[in-house]
Amino acid sequence: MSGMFGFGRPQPSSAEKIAAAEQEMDLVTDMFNKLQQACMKKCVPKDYREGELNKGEGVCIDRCASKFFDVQMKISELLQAEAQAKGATGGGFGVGGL
Amino acid sequence: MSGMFGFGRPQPSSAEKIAAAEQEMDLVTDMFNKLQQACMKKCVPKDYREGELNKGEGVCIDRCASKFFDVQMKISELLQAEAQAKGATGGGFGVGGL
Amino acid sequence: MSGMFGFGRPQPSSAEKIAAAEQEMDLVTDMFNKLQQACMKKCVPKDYREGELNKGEGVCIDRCASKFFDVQMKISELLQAEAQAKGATGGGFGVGGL
Amino acid sequence: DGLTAAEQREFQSRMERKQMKEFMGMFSGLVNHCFESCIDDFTTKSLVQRETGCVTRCVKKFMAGSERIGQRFQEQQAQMMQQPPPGR
Amino acid sequence: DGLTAAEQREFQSRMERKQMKEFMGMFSGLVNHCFESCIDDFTTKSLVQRETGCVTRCVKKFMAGSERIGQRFQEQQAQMMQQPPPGR
Amino acid sequence: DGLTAAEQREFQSRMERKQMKEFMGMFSGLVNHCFESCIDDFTTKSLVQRETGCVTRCVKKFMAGSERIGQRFQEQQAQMMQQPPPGR
Repeated sequence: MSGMFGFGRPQPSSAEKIAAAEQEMDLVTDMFNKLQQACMKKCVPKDYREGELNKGEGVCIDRCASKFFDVQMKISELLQAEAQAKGATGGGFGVGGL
Repeated sequence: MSGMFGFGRPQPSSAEKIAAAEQEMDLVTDMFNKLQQACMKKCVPKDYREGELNKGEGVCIDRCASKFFDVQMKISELLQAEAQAKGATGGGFGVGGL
Repeated sequence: MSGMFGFGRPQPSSAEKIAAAEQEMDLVTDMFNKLQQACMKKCVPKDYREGELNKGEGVCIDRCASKFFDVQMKISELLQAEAQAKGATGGGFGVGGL
Repeated sequence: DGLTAAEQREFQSRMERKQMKEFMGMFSGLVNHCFESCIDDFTTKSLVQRETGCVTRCVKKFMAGSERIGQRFQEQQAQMMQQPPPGR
Repeated sequence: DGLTAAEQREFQSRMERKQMKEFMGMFSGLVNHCFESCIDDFTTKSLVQRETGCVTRCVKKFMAGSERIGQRFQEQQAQMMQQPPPGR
Repeated sequence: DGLTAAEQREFQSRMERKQMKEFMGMFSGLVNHCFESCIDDFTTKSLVQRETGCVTRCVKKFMAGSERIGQRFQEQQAQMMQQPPPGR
């Protein structure tokens, strides 16, 4: 990743900064898609007899999204705890503040 | 990669043309895979008691493909109509003539 | 990117070697994910009443993995045979020794 | 910050490609979902009226759901920005 | 048009990679599908005869279906080229 | 072999990105799977105790299964290295 000449980190190159930003965008997109799929599946019947979201479906989606975030957070904590238990050195992984 | 000297938009660079062509190929591939999966699921039973497509399955696949294209077209029109209703400026989005 | 001066095929460029190595890694990753998903689905009930893999689940996973590899191998052979029957010239395709 | 003009242009063009890719992914997911949900009659080659209606409602409902989920998603992202990550 | 020799070579090599990727995707999808459909007995470590037979037929049928769908797909793509997109 | 220092650096950085991507894929797959399996009650906005417990066990079991499958996978990869591919 760095250390052209083995000494120092020669700035995180802008190509690298771009790559990191892109990866984060990809994770957010992926999560959004998974959330949408999961909550449409849990809350909206597939027979499509009406085109509007009715009130019950809307409320269900709100709660579903909220629980999805909770699960994300919970799993992020579990993975961080496990990484620490394994004695992972350094700042540890775990997806940001997810 | 392009625009070495940073002044002006120096033609849509060939790298960009390549990227656009690749993206179109990706969409076509993706659609083909989705179509295949959907129509195998709708038309071919999963017990695989025979290795040939029988006549009924073949006819089903033809109709299934045809309806898949219709749905693609229909949804493309709906999205374009919605984009126009929202007053999207310019040529609008919507996947080509799909 | 390579072959700056466009004459001759100047060694399979290192960029190409990297790309090939990456593709192989991607296939291995993809296969691992598919295997995991398939065998978790076949061997582990989704109600999660306990957090440990019990003995039966462990044995099931071992056999499931073994059969997954067999299916991989079998399908690889079938595709190679078909490619040869079609008179595909050259070393043929088929995913390596899979 | 710290990007040359050429790099900025490259970055922007990649972001545009990414957005295009996301749009295409959404489109193909929508086609797939509404086809799966609405089409089950293979005695005809063209969509029958019932199917066309179902697809139309499916798209409408999908967009409405998508928008609503998008709002929740943004609220949550904003909230996360304010809180520092736990356990650091 | 307008590509230098080096760019053409780069383009070609990307297309080859993309084809390889598509082939790999097809392969892994096929393995997944036929495994899912044919394997359900985990009392043995190796495939039993019934399973091997099922996998063979699964691959054969998948290829036949794929070819047929490919034909319909090409016809439709060709047709789309002739018609200008609607509403322009 | 045959890579310049700059190319090696580029290669390594791509591998790191790929690993990060794989980790993220695993994370998002895990969230998706455990959410699907454990959450079915939308009368409340926050997780109830039963759901939290289920998610915890789901993650634990997934990791255990993943590790076990990883072992089988590595054994098989090692075995494949020794055998030359069939029919060459």
